[in-house]
Parts: sequence; C-alpha cells; structure tokens
Amino acid sequence: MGSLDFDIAHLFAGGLVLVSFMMLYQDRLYALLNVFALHAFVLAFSVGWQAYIQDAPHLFITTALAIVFKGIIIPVALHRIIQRLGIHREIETVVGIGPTMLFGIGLVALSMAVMLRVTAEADRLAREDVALALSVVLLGLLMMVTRRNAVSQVVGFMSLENGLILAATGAKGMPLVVEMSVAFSILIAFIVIGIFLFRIRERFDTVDIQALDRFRGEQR
Amino acid sequence: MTALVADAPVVDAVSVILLIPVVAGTLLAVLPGYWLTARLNVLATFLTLLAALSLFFFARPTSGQYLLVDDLNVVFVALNTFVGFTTSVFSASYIAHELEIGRLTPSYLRFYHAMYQVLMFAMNLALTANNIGLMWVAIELATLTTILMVGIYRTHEAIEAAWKYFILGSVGIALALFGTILIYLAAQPVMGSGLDAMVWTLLIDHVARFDPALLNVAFVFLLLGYGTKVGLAPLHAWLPDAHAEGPTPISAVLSGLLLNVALYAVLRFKMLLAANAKAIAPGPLMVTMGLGSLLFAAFMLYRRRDIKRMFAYSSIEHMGIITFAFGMGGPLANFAGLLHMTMHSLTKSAIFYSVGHIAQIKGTQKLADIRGLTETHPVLGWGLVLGVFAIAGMPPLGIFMSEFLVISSTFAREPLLAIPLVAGLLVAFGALLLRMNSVAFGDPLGSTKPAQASYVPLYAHLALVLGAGLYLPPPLVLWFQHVAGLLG
Amino acid sequence: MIPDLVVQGGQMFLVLLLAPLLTGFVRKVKARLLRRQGPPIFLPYRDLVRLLHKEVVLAENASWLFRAAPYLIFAATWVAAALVPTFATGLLFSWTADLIAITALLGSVRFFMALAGMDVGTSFGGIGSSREVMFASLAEPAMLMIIFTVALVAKSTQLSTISNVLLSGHVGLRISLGLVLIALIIVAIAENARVPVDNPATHLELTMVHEAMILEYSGRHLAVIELAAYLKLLLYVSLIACIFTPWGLATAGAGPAAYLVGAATYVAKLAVGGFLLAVFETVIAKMRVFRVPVFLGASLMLGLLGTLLLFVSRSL
Amino acid sequence: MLAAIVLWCVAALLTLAVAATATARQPWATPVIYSASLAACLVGLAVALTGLLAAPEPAPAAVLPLGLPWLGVHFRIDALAGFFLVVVNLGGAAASLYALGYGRHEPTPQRVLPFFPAFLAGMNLVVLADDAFTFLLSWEFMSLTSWALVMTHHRVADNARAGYIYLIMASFGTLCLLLAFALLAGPDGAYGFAAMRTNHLGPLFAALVLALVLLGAGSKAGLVPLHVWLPLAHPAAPSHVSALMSGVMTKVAVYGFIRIVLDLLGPPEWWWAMVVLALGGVTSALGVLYALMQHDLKRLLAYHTVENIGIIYIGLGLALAFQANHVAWAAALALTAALFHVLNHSLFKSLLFFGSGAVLTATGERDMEHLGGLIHRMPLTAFTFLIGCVAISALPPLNGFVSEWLTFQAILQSPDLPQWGLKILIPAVGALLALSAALAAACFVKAFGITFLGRPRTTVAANAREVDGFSLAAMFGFAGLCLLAGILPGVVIDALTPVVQALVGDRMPVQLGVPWLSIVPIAEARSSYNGLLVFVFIGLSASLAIYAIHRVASHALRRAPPWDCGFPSTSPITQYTAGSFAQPIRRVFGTSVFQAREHVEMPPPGDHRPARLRVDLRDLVWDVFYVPIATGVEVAAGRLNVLQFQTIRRYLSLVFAALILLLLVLGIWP
Repeated sequence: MGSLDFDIAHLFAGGLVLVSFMMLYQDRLYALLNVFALHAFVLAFSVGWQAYIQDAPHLFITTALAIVFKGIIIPVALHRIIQRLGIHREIETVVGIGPTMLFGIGLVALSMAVMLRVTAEADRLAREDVALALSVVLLGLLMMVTRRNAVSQVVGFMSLENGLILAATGAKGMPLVVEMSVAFSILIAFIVIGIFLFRIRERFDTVDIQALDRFRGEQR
Repeated sequence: MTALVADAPVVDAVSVILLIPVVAGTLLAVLPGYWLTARLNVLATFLTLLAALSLFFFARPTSGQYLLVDDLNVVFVALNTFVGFTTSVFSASYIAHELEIGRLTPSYLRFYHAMYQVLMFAMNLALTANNIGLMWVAIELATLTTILMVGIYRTHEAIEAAWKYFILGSVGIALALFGTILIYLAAQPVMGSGLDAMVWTLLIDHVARFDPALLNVAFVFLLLGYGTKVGLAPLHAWLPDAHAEGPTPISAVLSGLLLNVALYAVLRFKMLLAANAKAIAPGPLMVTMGLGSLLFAAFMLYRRRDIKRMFAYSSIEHMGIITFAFGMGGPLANFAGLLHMTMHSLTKSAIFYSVGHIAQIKGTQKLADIRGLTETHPVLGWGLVLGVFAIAGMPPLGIFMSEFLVISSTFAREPLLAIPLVAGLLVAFGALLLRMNSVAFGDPLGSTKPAQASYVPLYAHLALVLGAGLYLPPPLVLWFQHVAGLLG
Repeated sequence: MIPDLVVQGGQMFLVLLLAPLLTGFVRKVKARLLRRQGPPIFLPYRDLVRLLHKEVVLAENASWLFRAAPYLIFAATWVAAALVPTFATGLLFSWTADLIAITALLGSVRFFMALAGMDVGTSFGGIGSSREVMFASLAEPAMLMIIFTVALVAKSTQLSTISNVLLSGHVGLRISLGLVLIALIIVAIAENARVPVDNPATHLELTMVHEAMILEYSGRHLAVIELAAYLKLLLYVSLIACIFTPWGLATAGAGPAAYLVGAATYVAKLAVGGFLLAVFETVIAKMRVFRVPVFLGASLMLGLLGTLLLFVSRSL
Repeated sequence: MLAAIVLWCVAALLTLAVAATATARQPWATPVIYSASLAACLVGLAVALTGLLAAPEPAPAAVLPLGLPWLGVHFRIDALAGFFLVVVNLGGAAASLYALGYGRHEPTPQRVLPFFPAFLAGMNLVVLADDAFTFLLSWEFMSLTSWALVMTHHRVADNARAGYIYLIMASFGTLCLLLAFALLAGPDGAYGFAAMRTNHLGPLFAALVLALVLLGAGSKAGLVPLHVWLPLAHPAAPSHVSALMSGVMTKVAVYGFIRIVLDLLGPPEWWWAMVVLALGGVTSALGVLYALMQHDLKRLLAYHTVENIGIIYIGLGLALAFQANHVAWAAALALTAALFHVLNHSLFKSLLFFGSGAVLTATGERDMEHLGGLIHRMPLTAFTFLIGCVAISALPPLNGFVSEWLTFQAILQSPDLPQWGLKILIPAVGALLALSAALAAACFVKAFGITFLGRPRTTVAANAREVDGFSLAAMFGFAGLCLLAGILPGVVIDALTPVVQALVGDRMPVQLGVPWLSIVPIAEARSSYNGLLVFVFIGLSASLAIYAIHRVASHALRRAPPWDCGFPSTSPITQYTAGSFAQPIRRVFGTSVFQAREHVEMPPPGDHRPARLRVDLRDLVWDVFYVPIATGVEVAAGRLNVLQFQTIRRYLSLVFAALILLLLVLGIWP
C-alpha cells in the first residue's frame, strides 16, 4: 500500500492517542463526555479508512457503530445520568492531572519500547498501529484507575475498548471484528445500565469497611 | 445415537454436547414449576455427560475451523460435564430448600436453570473451540452468565459481588481480546489474512515462524486476561466474594469448572509460546504467579469468617499450585498438574456441596456460628472433614499424589522453589485445619434440625477422589501422560 | 566347681558378718575421737538381735510393698556386696554383674527404699524419699563417670579384671584415677548417708534423709534394713579398696593360703577405711540439704573430667 | 510369601475399620472389633517373628498395581521390617486385648472403633512399604487415624488444641520426609527403595537428607525441640491408643530414621553422629526433666517417651559414629542397644499407659494430686505398674537396664574414635544418659508413690475398684515380657543379629552360647551381665532372709497408727504431693531449664486465708521456636487481610500494575 495511505492511517491512530491524552486532561464531566465523543469519531474515521484501504466493507458497520453508539448515544445517555444523579461537578482524581499526564507519556513510551522490538517484516502498518493501540489501551486503564467517579471510569473503559477496535481493524483481514465490536457495545450498555440501575453515584463500588463487617462477617 | 458412530459419526458428539444445553436452556427458560425443571436440568446435564463420555469410546469428530477435539480438551470436557451433572443433582435439592425459605421466586428459578444450561454450553464451547476468537467469546459468555447468577439473590452483598466481578471481568475480557488480536497479528504475515490465522491447530503448526516479540506481548495480555478468570493473585479480587455471595451450586461450578476452563485457555497459549524457540519462556511467569497466589491465599485463609469465602481462597491457593506445576513443566509436573486439576475440581465441588447444606441447616455462613457438626450431623460433618483433608492433600486421597509429584519433582530440580511451595502448603493447611476443628468438632452450636440433603453427589465425589488416590486406571494414566507430553 | 562355690558362699557370709562390725568400729572410733567412751564395738550385732525379737508395729495403711521392701532391699544389697571382690578376685559368679550392674543394683535398692518411705503416707517419709532421689539423681551419674574412667583405664567394667589390671602395675599413676578416687569417696559418703550429707545419728527433721524413709519401720523389718545399711557401707569401702588398693587380693583358685592372706589384708583395709571415715566425719560439719547438690555436682564434674582426660589422652 | 500374609492382615484391619463405621453404635461392636483386631495382630506377629528369625535372605518385594501408576506400591519384609513388625503387632495385640475391657467404658465408641484398626493397619503399612510413595502415604495415614483417635473426646478444649498442633506437626514432618525422598529419588523420580540404595548423593545433598529426616522422623518420634505435640496428643487419646502412640508409633518413626539414614542414604559422615548424639542427649535429659514437673499421670508418661526416644537416638548416633569410622563390631553393639531399647520401651511404656488407663477407669482421675493409696484398692494393677516403673527406671533385673547397659558398653568403646569432636561429645552424652536414667528413677518413685502409695487424697481414689480381667491380662502379659526380656536378654540380642548384620555388616557375638545365659558384648573379661542370676540370687537371698528370720525372730505384728516422729498427721492433705516431691529436683535443675520461679503468697497476720506457694514454669522450647512462628503467621495474615477490603478501583490498579510490570519485563528482555 502506498505511503500516503499509511500516513493517513497513522495520523488517525496518533490522533486517537492524542485524544486519549485530552481525556486524561479533562476534569469536568461534561467536557470529558464531549472529548470522548471526539475519541469515538476519530476511531470511526480510522476504522473507515482501514475499511477503505483494505477494501473490507464489513468494517463500515463498525464505523457506523462507533459513530452512532459511542459518538452519540452513550455520551447523551451519560449526560442524562449525570443530570439525574446530580453529580455534574468536578471529577475527583486520585492523583493530580500533571502526574497522570507524565505517567501517560511514560506508558506511551513503554508501549513503543515493547512494540518496536517487533521485527520489521511484520507488516509495518500493523506494527505502528498496534503500538498506538496499545498506548490507547494503557491510557484507558490509567484513566480507570486514576478517576474515582463512576462515569469517568466508564469513559475510561470505553476508550480502552476503542484501542482494542483500533488494533483489530489495523490487523489486515481480521475476522470477527464486527462481532466483537457489537459484543463490546452490548457490554458497555450493560455497564451503563448497571450504573443507572444500582444508583452507583460517586464510585463504581460502595465498598466500605463497616458495611463489610456488618454484612460479610469478615474481620479486618 | 452413539451406537451408530462406531467409526463414521453421523451426528458428531461435540455438536451434541453443545446442542443439548442450548435446547434444554431454551426449554427451561419457559417451563414453569420446580419439580419438572429441576429434573429436566439433571437430565440434560446427564445426557451431555453421556455424549462427552462417548468421545472416549468412539471415533472422534474431525476438528474443523471452529471446533476441535484432541486429547487435551477431552479430559476437560469429560470433567466439565461430569461435575456439571453432579452439581445439577445437588442443585436440585439445594434449590428446593431455597424455594421453601423464599430466597428464590419461581421466575428467578426459571432464570437460574436457563442460565445454568447456558453456562454449561459456554464452558463446553470454550473447551472445544479450535478458533481462539471463538474461545474468547465462549469464555466471556460464561463469565457474563456467572455474573448474572452471582447476583441472583439481589441482596446488597450479592449485587456488590456481582458488580465487582463484572467490572474486573470486563477489564479481563478486554485484555484477553487484545492478546488474541496480537496473536492474529503475529500469525497474519506468516499464514495470510483470514480465519486460518486464528485456528489453533494451524497456529501450532506455523508458530515457530511467528514474530517472538508480538507473541511475548500477546502472552502477557492473555495471561493477565484469562488469569483474571483463573483467579491468580493479584487478579483474584472478584473470586472470593463471587463464591461467597452466589448460590452454592454456582460456587461449586465456579471453583470446580470455570477456573479450569480459563486455565485451559492459558495452557493452550502456553503451548503456542513453547513451540516458538525465540519467544519468552512462559514457564517462569506462570511459576511466579502460581507461587504468589499460593502464598497469598495461604495467609488470607487465616482471617476468614465466612465459610464459603474461605474455601474460595483455598481455590485460589490450588489454582496457584496447578499453575505452578504447569509452569514447571516436564512430564512429572505436567502429569501432577492435570491430576491436581481433576482432583481439585471434584474435591472442591464436593466441599461446596456439604457447605451448602450446612449453611442451609445453620442458616448462616459465619464460621463462628457453626460448631460440632460431627455431633449433630455426622454425615455432613465427616463429609466436610474428609473434603478438607482431601483438599489439604492428606493421603490416601487424590491430591496427595499430585502434591507428592509436584513437590518431589520440583525439589529434585529446583530446590529453592520447593521451599516456598511447601511453606505455603503448610500455612494453608494450618488455617484450614483450624477452621475445620472448630466447625466439625467441639460443643455443637446452632440449629440441629436434620438435613434434607442429597448426599449422593458429595460422597460420589469423595469416593472418586479416594479411589484416584489409591488407584489410577491405566488408560487414564496413559491419557494424562500423553497430554503431559503435549504440554511439554 | 564345688570349692569355687564354697569360696563364693564364704565371701557372701564374710561380708554379712563383717558389715555390722565395720559400723560398730566406725562408731567406736568416732566416740574415741570425741573423747567419749563410746558404745561397745559389737553393739550393732546386739541391736540386730534385739530388733529381731521385738514385735513389728505396722502402720494401719501400710501395704504389702511396705512389708516386702525390707527383704528386697536387704537381698539386693547383699548380692551387690557379695559380687564385689573382697579378699579374692574372679570368684565363681563375679562375672554375674559388672560394676555398672552393681551400681544399678544399689539403684534399685534406693528405689524400693524411697517407695517404702512413701507408703505409709506421712510427711516425713515424703521428705526422706524426695531428698534421697534428689541426691541420687546426682550421685548416680557421678558414679557412672567414675566407672567410665576406671573402665577406660582397665578396658573393662569387670571388677575382678579391673583390680587385676591395676594390680599388675602397668597403669602407673594417673591423674584421672586420683580425680575419681575423690569423686568416689564423695559418692560413697552420700550413698551411705554419712556426715556431711546426712547424719545417721539424729532424728531431726532438718537432717533426715535416710532415717526419714525408714521412720515407720520397727522390729525385724528395721533389723533387716539396718543390716542392709551396714552392708552398703561395707560394700563401698571394699569397692574403694579393691579398685584403688588391690594389693593382697588373691586370684581365683589360688588356694586357701592366698585366700587367708587376702582375707587378712581385706580386714586391715576395712579397718583403715573405717578409721579414715570416722576421722572425716568428726572433722567436718553437716551441710544444708541444698548445699548437697553442689557437693555431689563436684564429684560429677570430677568424674566427667577424669573421663574426658582419658578420652583425650588415649589419642596422644 | 510373608509380606502377602501381613498384607492380608492389613486388609482385614481396614475392612474392620470400614465395618466399624457402620456398626460402631451397636453394643456388640466393641468386643467384636477389638477381638478381631487382636486376632489380626497375632497373625501379623507370628508372621513377623518368622520373618525376623527364619528368613535371613531378604524376600523380593511384593508389588501391587496401586499408588503411583508407573511405580505401583512395593511391600517387602526384610529383617529390619520384621523386627519392627514384631514391635507393632505385639503392641497392637496387647492394646486390642486391653481394649476388650477398657473399651466398654468408652462413651462414644463410634469415634474410636473405626479408627483403631485403621491406625494399626497404617503402622503395619509404614513398616512394610518399600517405596517412597507408599511409605509417605502410610505414614500420613497413620498420622491421620491417630489424630482422629486423639480427637475422640473432642469436646474437651485441650484435646482439640492437642489434635490441631499434632496434625500440623505431623504434616510438617511428612513434608520434610517428602523432600528427603525427593532428593534420594533424584530428578527422574526413582521412588523405589531399591533404586534409592543404588544412587549415592553428594555430601551436601546427603547432609540435607539427614537434616530433613531428623526433622521429619524426629517430629514424629518427639525429638526435642520437635516434641511439643507429643505430651499434648498422647494423653488426649483413650489410654489403649495412648499406649499405641507412645509405645509403638514413636518406634515406627525410629524405623523411618533407621531405614533412611542407615539403609538408603549410604555411608555416613562422622559429624552426622555428632548431630544425632547431641539431639539424643538433650532430648533424653530434657524429656525426663519435663516429666518430673508433671502432675498429670498420662502426660508424665508421654514426656518419658520423649526421654526414651532420646536414649534410642543416642544408640543410633553411636552406631553412626562407629560406622563412619568403620568399626563395624562396635556399631553392631550400639545398634543392638538401640533396637533393644526400642523393644523394651514399647513393652513398658505400653504397660504403664495401660496402668494409667486402669487408674483412669477406676477413679476418673489423671491428676496424681487427687490419687493415692490405690495399692490397697487395685493391688494387681499396682503390681504390674510397679514392674513397669522398675523396668523404665533401668533397674536390674528388668529389661530397661539391659538396653541402657548395652548403650553404656557401646559408649565405652568410643575412645578409639579418631575425631576430637566425638571424643569430647560422647562422654558428655554418656553423663547425660546416666543423669536421665537417675532422674527417671526419681520420676517413677514419684509416679508410683504418689498414685498408688500413701493415703487416698480424694474419695474417688478411696472408692476405686480393681479393673476387669482383659485389662489385667494385657498388663500382666507385658509385665511378664518385661521380666523375661530382662532375665534372658541373650535371646533378644541373638534375634536382633540379622537386622544388625544387614545394616552395619557385623554382629555381636552369639549370646546363647555363653555359659549361664549371661550376655557378653565383646568378651567376658571386658564386661558381662547376667540378669537371670541376679534375679535368682535376689530371690534366693530374700527368701533365705525371710526363712531365717521367721525361724529365729518373733512373728508378732501389731497394727497401729503411723508414728511419724510423734506427729501422727490425721489428714491425707499432709502427705507429700507430687509437686512437693519434685521440689528439690526442681530447685536443682528447674531454675535454669524451665526458669522455674516460686512465689509464696503469705496472707497478713489475722487473715485466715491459707498461705499458698505458686510455681510457674516456662517451656523455653515453646517460647523460642514456636511462638515466633505463630506470631509471624498471624502478623502476615493481618497485614495481607487488608486486601480483602479494597475498592474496585484499587483492585483495578493491582491489575494495571501487574500489566505494567510484565510489559516492563518484556521491555528490558534481552
């Protein structure tokens, strides 16, 4: 494939990483949701481009899914939830934004270091793409563990999963990609519904030691 | 039907194994009433067991792009279906009591039975899958099913446990998927695009020419992703609560089967990596995680107050031992690992059977409120004692043999590795024995009403474990040895 | 065969006859050293006879053990005493028990003595027994160490062989032997309940060990026990004599003349031993009960030292 | 094929166990089960005797297709196994006979009957085993069944604790033995004993094996400092089981040591002997000192087991020392002494536990402070117990003395050894041995005197009744055996020669040829002992004295209140108690060994409370070795337990950390 194709694909992939950093940077929920929508759109473009250059039309389904579901439905739904639960205030981060960003950069470096050992005869695009996808995944995880707020953790998980889709589409002729993206969308729907159902306001979990002592009869 | 397929299967057994649960599941989802559904559940699992056993006696279906039957997974399938069957028998009597005291409503009963069959289907699919993508899907399906069943009581703790399981599980899902993608990426340049690059039997043929670096990263992700399901420390967090809060049959299935299925996946990929000379050796990683889990769980056993949670931690411990054994590799250790896995499934599910009835009689799972069982309920009490001794590796029960082989082969090869292993076993035994002493002996405490329990599954398992400790039938041994050879 | 038997029997009755005399002699000498007239030297015999003709007053709750013990004690002591070479070595049955066995025999004597002391269930009996076994727990190891030393020198634990070897003069002077001689004397004093360990002449609670155990005995039982005590004293003196002054001992089958010489020298040795004992008892004072362990510990250390010296010097 | 017959006995015992689980609650079960196991043990005993005496050439191993599939389980009777089978089945038979009477008083037979035959079967199997897997399996099975018997009266809190500590120590020992066997078998897993004999290890590994065996077999036998479980567990079991555990099971442990160190491990190093001797000496001395401090009759006996194990290990250590220096004849002497003591201890310790069991059934008391005067109420029990006391105190003419005498003779052969360490150590060990012998005498004067003599201290003691015929039969049988082994030691020594010959390659001179049936370790000029003549002489002279006295002296005899220096003490409280009896020895030794401290609580004048003397002893072994371990585990558990109560985010961070760590590993992978 021509170098232009590669550059464009690379551009999208790099963009995705960049947006992940932007998400790490946000400390307001609404802004975070907007950035996540952007994340989804960038992913959609990247997937669409892959569909075009690999002329794999079924990937367009994934593209559509990304735009409609992740780009629109989920952010809106989360908006609603935030309003319902009345938690539209600053995200409580565990460590400051600055250190998180630094650590994120470290993660990107790590994923590069790991991935660029891959011998060059492995298809170049795949190699670069996977490196970036890995960093997106790691950044998503980082977001999950550095945010206390349930919504932002879901967002983190979704960005992680975007990284997965990126890797999957980057791999030429990977079967079952569409099915996996669908499966994941359902999974995320579950999570969102769960949050809403169980009225999990601030955190994923309402674990507190007294509750444990009372209910589980475990001793600390 | 098996009579027909003496050499040329008309309906191959695997599809039967997979079909029965699906059909039964759909039926159970709609059929009302306890009496019928419970028996249907038992019947379905029994038929599945028959079909699985037929794999031993008749020509195997040829493995295609999606399904695979080889020596390795036949063992797992047989074990899976067997424990699935006995557990369904136990579940019949257990659920009856739950309905009596109204912890389960009929609608949830239907849901429960359907889910049970779906779980069986998912696990069998995961075991027979030849396509690593399919395997992933199946394992995730199994996980989601168990999540729903853990939360079935909808108490505060149950939902919390299910939620914890859900979140950690999903992250595990993601990691495992990433690993799978990486495997495909490694395979794709060699084997070309398309489905073939995900078929395990083809992968193992070409893996030698794959890119080692990609394989390494892939294995790391797969180990962590599926390791979360195996419950290896530090990925274990979901396991104790899920065991403690769910219905006991599910605890039995979780400990006895699901952990094995996840471990099976890890083994498959270990074989892949072992076949590539330049890739990182998977052994040390597994040995480290195994030892870590063993020691961690051994110490965690001490402060437990909830009987089911305690045995959940002991499951973590034993998964650690098994992972350690497979990590050590070599004919003896692999044999021991397989044996240990089988024995642990049987023993741990037996323990959960007895624990389930005990908890129902006493109306509590708190260790402090259960005492003197051998006085009030000798059959259950001694059953529990036997189970604890079996799980602690006391002769002449089966686990003794496997632990004997693991420890001795390790000590002869890597003396320094055996010391923490032995220490962990001793510490864990101390904790288990301490609790068992107070539960089974001393002045009775709590309700002494007679148990309406089905002792058959409990003692059937214990008898098998005892028999295996004394005598392993030669065919089984050859089988295990062959598989151990495969595992390298 | 027959003459050997006769000689052996002769020794048995010789010790039986001489034993009270030795005690009487010691008492006499002690009295003289204190410028007292002192009892007649044959008083012990008369004591025995008088006791034998008295009736036995038995405590109500005394058991069969209480009545059997005196005879067992006497018999065991007598056998032990008869196995120690007095005027001749290598007698017919001398190999029946070596030095270790003789010590052990005395140990069983003490065992039954202590039991007898506890039988009636009085506080004094208990005192006596517990103190006795406490002394013994130190005296016996000391005795064993002594035996080790001697046995290592003579390469044998047979008393006859030992005295022959020491007689033969190959041994020469050994520090170890000197050490164990002192140790043996200490043990002998303790075993025979003499001053400073115990005082056979008093019945004060503070001083009672041996006397407390036999407090409840009377009549013939007491007589037998007394005789056993006399025999024990004689045994130890003749033991010391035959190990450290083996001169004059006749060898087996040496004929009557040699036997007579041996007997004469033996009596002389007894006299010297008794005299020394009396002197020692008059110059020294009774010590507190809990000083005795130190006293005996000293002998244990001496014995161990002697043994160690030999073990080490063997290899030089 | 001898092994086959014994195996059939074992199978019979196991079937008995299974049958007992079903029928234990029936009234007829107790006599049936016990008499059946008695029969099985007798058959086993007969076979073992023939195996020991009549079959000098080692029979080939009997292989059953069980256990490790590619190995099978191997059983074999050689001389050593034959001897220990004799010990096991003799003790088993006596215990079964005793239990025919004793078992009737058992409130919960369903907790004893199933496990008793299984326990016997386990001990037989250990001795029969000829490969590592079978050995360990039977070994742990033996531990398990005995544990179940210890837990018989599980409602007593102490028993539960005893069972707990016992099983922990047991599995610790098993794991140590497992590691030892792993080294002996080598990486390719040659678990058969025959294969192990052939492959010799390097000095380091051999030493490691010795250490592991000392830990493994020592913890079962009760070597200090691994003895802590023993005085807890042995008394907790029913008395006939206590007899088996103390008298027989500890011997099976000794068998394990001999089998591995003297048979499988190959030629010993001289410094191994140092270790074994030191352990043995310390064990014997400490064991008897512990025993002296006890008031509980059965616990006192249990501590004495520790002492006797020490004596046995002293003998074994001497054997190792001589064998390392190729002085085979002396090694034979030492080993014979050790094995002889094994037999003796199994005899008199079982006898004594039977006696204590009889006391327990008659009075319901184990605490000596509540007993006394039983010799009047239970004369026969008292007589047999007295025999046992004399025997265990190593007093002639009984058997305990013979084995200790042989040990002393072996010690006397040691100056010719070249190593300085041994030269210094062996006399010290000899002193320790003599000390423990003397203390043992003291201890049993206390045990017998306080329990059986004097006046009853409680009403239960005053109203005790003599026990049933079966128990008495068992006790008299063993008392008779003690006497026989004491006066005819030559028979035993000659019976032991095949064992010794096989293990050290030399033997003691034939004893039965010696005139007058006396025993001569090396030469008559060196040393000799004749129990028979000593016995006869004592008997003769005693009867002579009695005869003479009753001829000449007065027969008059009058019963009167005790004189007691004119202070006739009316109350039995004024008797010496066990504590006060041991006080002088406690003052002499205890202050240093147990840090014994006495506190006198003297009420102020005018206060009517009695003055009290309180003594507290500390078990230093427990404080030094076990408390730290327990606290360490506790602390670790507490620290880790925090991980049960984290938020999901924290758990996720754990996963994340693991992922990063592994990726870093890959990143820096060469």
